[in-house]
Amino acid sequence: MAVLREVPVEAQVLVRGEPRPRFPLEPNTSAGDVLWLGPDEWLVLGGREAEYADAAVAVDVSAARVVLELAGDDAREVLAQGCSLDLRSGSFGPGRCAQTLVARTEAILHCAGDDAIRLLVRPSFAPYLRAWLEDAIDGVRR
Amino acid sequence: MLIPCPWCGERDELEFSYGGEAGVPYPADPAALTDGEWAAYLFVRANPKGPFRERWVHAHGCRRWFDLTRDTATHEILG
Amino acid sequence: MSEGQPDFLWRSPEPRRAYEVVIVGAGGHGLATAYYLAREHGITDVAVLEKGWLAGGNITRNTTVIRSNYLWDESAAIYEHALQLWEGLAEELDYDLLFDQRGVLNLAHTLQDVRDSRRRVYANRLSGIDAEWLEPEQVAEVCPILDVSPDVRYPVLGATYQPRGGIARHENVAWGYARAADALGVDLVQECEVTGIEVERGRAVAVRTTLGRIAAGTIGLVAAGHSTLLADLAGVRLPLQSHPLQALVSELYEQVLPCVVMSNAVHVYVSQAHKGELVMGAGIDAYNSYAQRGSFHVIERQLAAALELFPLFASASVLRTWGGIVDVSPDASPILGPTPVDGLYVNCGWGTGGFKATPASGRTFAWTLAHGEPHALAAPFSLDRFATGALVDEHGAAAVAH
Amino acid sequence: MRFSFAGVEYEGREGETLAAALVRNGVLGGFRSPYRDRPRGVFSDGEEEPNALVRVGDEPLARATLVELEEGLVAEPVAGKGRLEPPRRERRYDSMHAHCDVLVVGAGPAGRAAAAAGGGDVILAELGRCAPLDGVRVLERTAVVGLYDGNLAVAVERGRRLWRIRARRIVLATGAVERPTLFEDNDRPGVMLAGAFKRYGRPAGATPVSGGFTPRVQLWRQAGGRLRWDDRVGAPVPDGELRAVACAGSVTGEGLPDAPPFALPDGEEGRIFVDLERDATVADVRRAVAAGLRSVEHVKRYTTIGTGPGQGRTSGVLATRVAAELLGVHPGELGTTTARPPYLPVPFALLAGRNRGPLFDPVRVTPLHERHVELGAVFEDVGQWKRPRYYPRSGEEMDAAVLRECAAVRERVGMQDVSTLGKIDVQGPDAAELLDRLYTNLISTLPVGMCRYGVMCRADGMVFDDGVVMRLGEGRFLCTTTTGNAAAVLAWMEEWLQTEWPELRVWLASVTEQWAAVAVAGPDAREFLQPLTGVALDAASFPFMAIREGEVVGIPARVCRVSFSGELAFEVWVDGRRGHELWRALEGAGGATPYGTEAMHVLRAEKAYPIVGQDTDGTVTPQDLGMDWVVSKKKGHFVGKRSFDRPDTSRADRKQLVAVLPADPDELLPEGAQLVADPDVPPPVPMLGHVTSSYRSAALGRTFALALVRGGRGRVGETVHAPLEDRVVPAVLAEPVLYDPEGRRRDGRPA
Repeated sequence: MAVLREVPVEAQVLVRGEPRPRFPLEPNTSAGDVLWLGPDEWLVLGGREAEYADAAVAVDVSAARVVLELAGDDAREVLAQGCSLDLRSGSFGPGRCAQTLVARTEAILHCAGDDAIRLLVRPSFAPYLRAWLEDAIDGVRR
Repeated sequence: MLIPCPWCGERDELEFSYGGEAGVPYPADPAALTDGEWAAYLFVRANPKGPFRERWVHAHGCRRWFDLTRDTATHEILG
Repeated sequence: MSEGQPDFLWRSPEPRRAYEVVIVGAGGHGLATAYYLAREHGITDVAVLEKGWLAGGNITRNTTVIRSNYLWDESAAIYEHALQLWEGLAEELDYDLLFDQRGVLNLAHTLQDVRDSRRRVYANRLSGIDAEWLEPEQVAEVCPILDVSPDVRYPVLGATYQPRGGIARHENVAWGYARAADALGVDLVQECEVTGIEVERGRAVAVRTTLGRIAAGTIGLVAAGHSTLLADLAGVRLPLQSHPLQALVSELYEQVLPCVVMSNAVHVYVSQAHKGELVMGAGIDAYNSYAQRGSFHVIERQLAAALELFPLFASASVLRTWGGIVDVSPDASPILGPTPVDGLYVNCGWGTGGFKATPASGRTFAWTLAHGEPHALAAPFSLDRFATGALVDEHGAAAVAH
Repeated sequence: MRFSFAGVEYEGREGETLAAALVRNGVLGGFRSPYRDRPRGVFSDGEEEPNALVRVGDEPLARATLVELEEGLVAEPVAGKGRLEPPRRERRYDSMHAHCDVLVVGAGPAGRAAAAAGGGDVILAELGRCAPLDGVRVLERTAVVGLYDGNLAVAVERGRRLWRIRARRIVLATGAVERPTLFEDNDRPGVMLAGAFKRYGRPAGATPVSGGFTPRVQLWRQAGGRLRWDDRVGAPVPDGELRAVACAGSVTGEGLPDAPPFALPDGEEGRIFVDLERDATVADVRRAVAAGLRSVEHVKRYTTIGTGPGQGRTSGVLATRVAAELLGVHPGELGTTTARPPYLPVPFALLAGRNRGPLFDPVRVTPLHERHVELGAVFEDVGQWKRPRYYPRSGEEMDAAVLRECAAVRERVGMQDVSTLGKIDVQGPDAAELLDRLYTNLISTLPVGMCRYGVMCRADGMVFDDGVVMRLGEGRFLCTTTTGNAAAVLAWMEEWLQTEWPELRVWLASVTEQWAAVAVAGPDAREFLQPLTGVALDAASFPFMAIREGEVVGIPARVCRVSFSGELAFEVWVDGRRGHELWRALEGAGGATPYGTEAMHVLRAEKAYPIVGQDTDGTVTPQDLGMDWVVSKKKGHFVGKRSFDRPDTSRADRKQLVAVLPADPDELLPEGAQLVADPDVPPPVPMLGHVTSSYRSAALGRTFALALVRGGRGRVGETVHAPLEDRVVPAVLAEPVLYDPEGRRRDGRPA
């Protein structure tokens, strides 16, 4: 049964420009805590602006998103209620990430493990998204 | 529709915003244009029935703009 | 069930080789134009050419809302002229149009909605249009099934009300004009697609069609979503884009909705037809299209919004959805008048406002074709306003363009 | 199993439909026709049922042939029209997205064969019950109701779950539906389709009829497939091919029996029914043809055939054949009508899903929201945000609260949550160049550590947004936007950058929610804030429009000296996660009055600072707002500049922003009121403009308004009239800045 919780992430930094060593180059994938967001754009979970002073651009976005985690063997089914992405494990397995819509808000999805999907969402939308997902968990349970 | 983002692949149209006709550049020297020419830039765009080169942006995804050709009579995406 | 329909509607003549006036497009506006040309200007040497079947486009795909409470003076004037014509139209055409002035509510959900709405009411009243501002409890009196409680996501903060607004039966309107025009001698030619417009020394002289060349003294293009395709044939570029506009009807229910309700903020406009179906319009799809269909999520969004306003609709079911092709202009106002090609006139760009304008559109366009210069009510809607900047910006100002 | 129909109790069986149970109990009638009130009975055993409509529970219009019996089920016959009533129990609906390689619609022999053939992930959707199939995901009691672009199938499972299925390939094995035949009184109870008659066990007293079979081509048509008339089956069948949709089984016409020969029967044509749902007869079709109609679409509209709940499932082909016969043409020449979704009626509530009530639309809140709630704030919807409008004290009405909050800012100090302002990080060597092209004023001359007010226009020259631009470094800026426009402005900047000027080395990022921000405003702002921060706040160290970094109440902060009230003011920005802590500490320091958007609106209006979207409406230029100073004369071009030279945009008598002072200082003009020169002329009364903002002012001791008035700046001093519902209010036009026009309060309490 899916469980929703918030995962504390101390710092986040958005890095733009040329890719750096260990940054993922394939779209919609992650390498460790670095998420591909665009052809010249990455989000480093745990990273700090000062560490990327030599990048074209680095922006501290530590407070700009909260991280929710939906875990459990029916996590994908819960999420599929509000997300048009192909969430089958063959398409969205560990190491995949995607920016998309969940219900009526933007989110970055990150497959953190076989049965755990993280949702990075703007804090102002987080209460709404949590409520929506809790309702969806309830819906799948019935 | 499924819109092919050049970076993220096919995604549901809900993730995109539309930008109308592609290939209409901002005039190099707007001041040199007549009012009519300026109005044509501001307001007049092609509106064909059939293949149409148009702009989209993956607004809720990677935020990149791109062009594609779509048939406005059938919604088929031609590339 | 064919009660209420007349025993005879129109002939199906072969087109002649030349007409004084050729109107392209046998929708509501084209048919109305032909009728008023014949009726008010004595010009009966007229053909209306239709590529498909008569009244098969937007005239029977719209949600039949009629109102005149537009924001800008220029819009209010032409839509109010239409409403006054509507009030005598069934009698004039001797056709039951099921025109029903059950009133139109435009809901306000935010403080800015309230400002915009009251601005429109004050302007309408000065223009001589019946318009009222209603507080939420008054809204509930007009429409008891509307949820006006303050604890919903976007509470109803009030509404503008136009008692003279209402609905009519769309195909009866088109058929009424068609029958009357036919009776006055106008040739209604169906399955006759215009494939070219001949321009000689800056003047349009004929149309080429799938049924042959037809010479014309004056040509009026009245083709809604297909207007740019036709104008392109004469080298005239129009500032219009064609988009899907979807609508839907429910199954049939006993009457529950006493008026038309429109809500721009939550994207609903709904009325209940005489037969009992709820008729609802949805939003315009963002992309260009001639496919007469739109995207599913637009319908979903629409129904969610409807249930916020009308909890009673929870058990209603959608019977049919469809799409029209709306010709959207940069300022959400029509283009009505001459073009840079002599003898070639356009009447288009009505976007979502076309049905309610039908009588005034036809009448002022007929006047324009007959006199070779714009009717006073049509003059603000000239093509050259886009160059001067004198737009009549209905979406910029009121954002209530349906 | 007991059930009741029309008030009579019957015995039913597990797994039986209501229609089957009625027929088995000998009930062949029991229904009425909608318009002519003729007796009717169960006619079919499927979704095509035209007669047997019932109200069951909260469902106002169910087909008895699709209602599964339950113990104690209560059904009432319905004659065409349902009655909408408040639901007795709230049903929950949900939705599901699915992706597969093959979707098969229909689990008859052809459908099961197609599903069994595999080809990856396969979903098999069947309207009725369906046995499991190895390696196939079976959705039974699931109706595929719509096919949309991009191979999106929309399906309804058990009436309560909406599926959106993206399939690479779709196989339509939808079968065929039996057609009725034409004869006098062919609508009477007991007449039923031959297949149903057989499946109902040949009920005594019933009459089977069959006019052949009509392939269920609706989904094929929705997918854009063509049809051709098939003389053998006497109906249209799929023609040609589609890229990703195929038909299998009897929907193609193959395997269907030959249709019986068709001829118009003898008898009274007004009693030979073509469409049972519409009570439409051969006589109606004959009238339509006699009226001159030649197109099947016209005949359908004239007679209303095919517009009922069944959408012509049983009547459409019949009507075409009758019309063709009367017109003396081949039915294939008449064309076919379009099939539109949904294939079966879909409840509104199912389409709305869980996006209802509190989940209808996201509510966005700032990090300080909980505290605003505790303080008793009344909220205003601004886009999706909830913003405190005012903070009433016990027993206080809005007017009193707003006057109190305004007075606090003008006389002492107030604090406001301004976290909702959009914030865009703009970085790169060409950042200044990009902003010069997008704002009407010069940004590149802004020194590092300073900020500047800026306006953006659309290419048509009309004001689009405004905000403050901060220069944080040589190549680093932070632009603020209005609350409602944050996403639109970022999208606008990206569009220009990516599509017009990709050569510029600039990168944009939304940092709206990175920061929580509190404005501290009022003549005592410095005295209030100085003890809480190490940043020197005196005017010499911290000039107007400067930016300082430091700590406030121990939290790392960026402090900006910007003011939206004309008073000395500091905006304190901190990490969004510490916003609540900042606010509580400021509150705890004592002396600062929380104020909401309404007080902020009053204060800015006293200074004639416009609010985009309230004092502008998409038809207003910066010059119209009296802000010529924000339009650079030096820059070669910026977006919108060319439009200012158009004839209409350069007219002298455009509507311009001015102040309006009602003659009676207690008279509050309604926002939206129109202004006229002469209220006594009959309609249409020429209008000069309208009131955009209107307030009671504590500082002015009177009411005032802002208005957009034709040639307004040239009319200052003139009296105009606002005709209201019940009276006409005279008012004088004034220069727009009513409070402290010299700007003496900007640096604090004037000496």
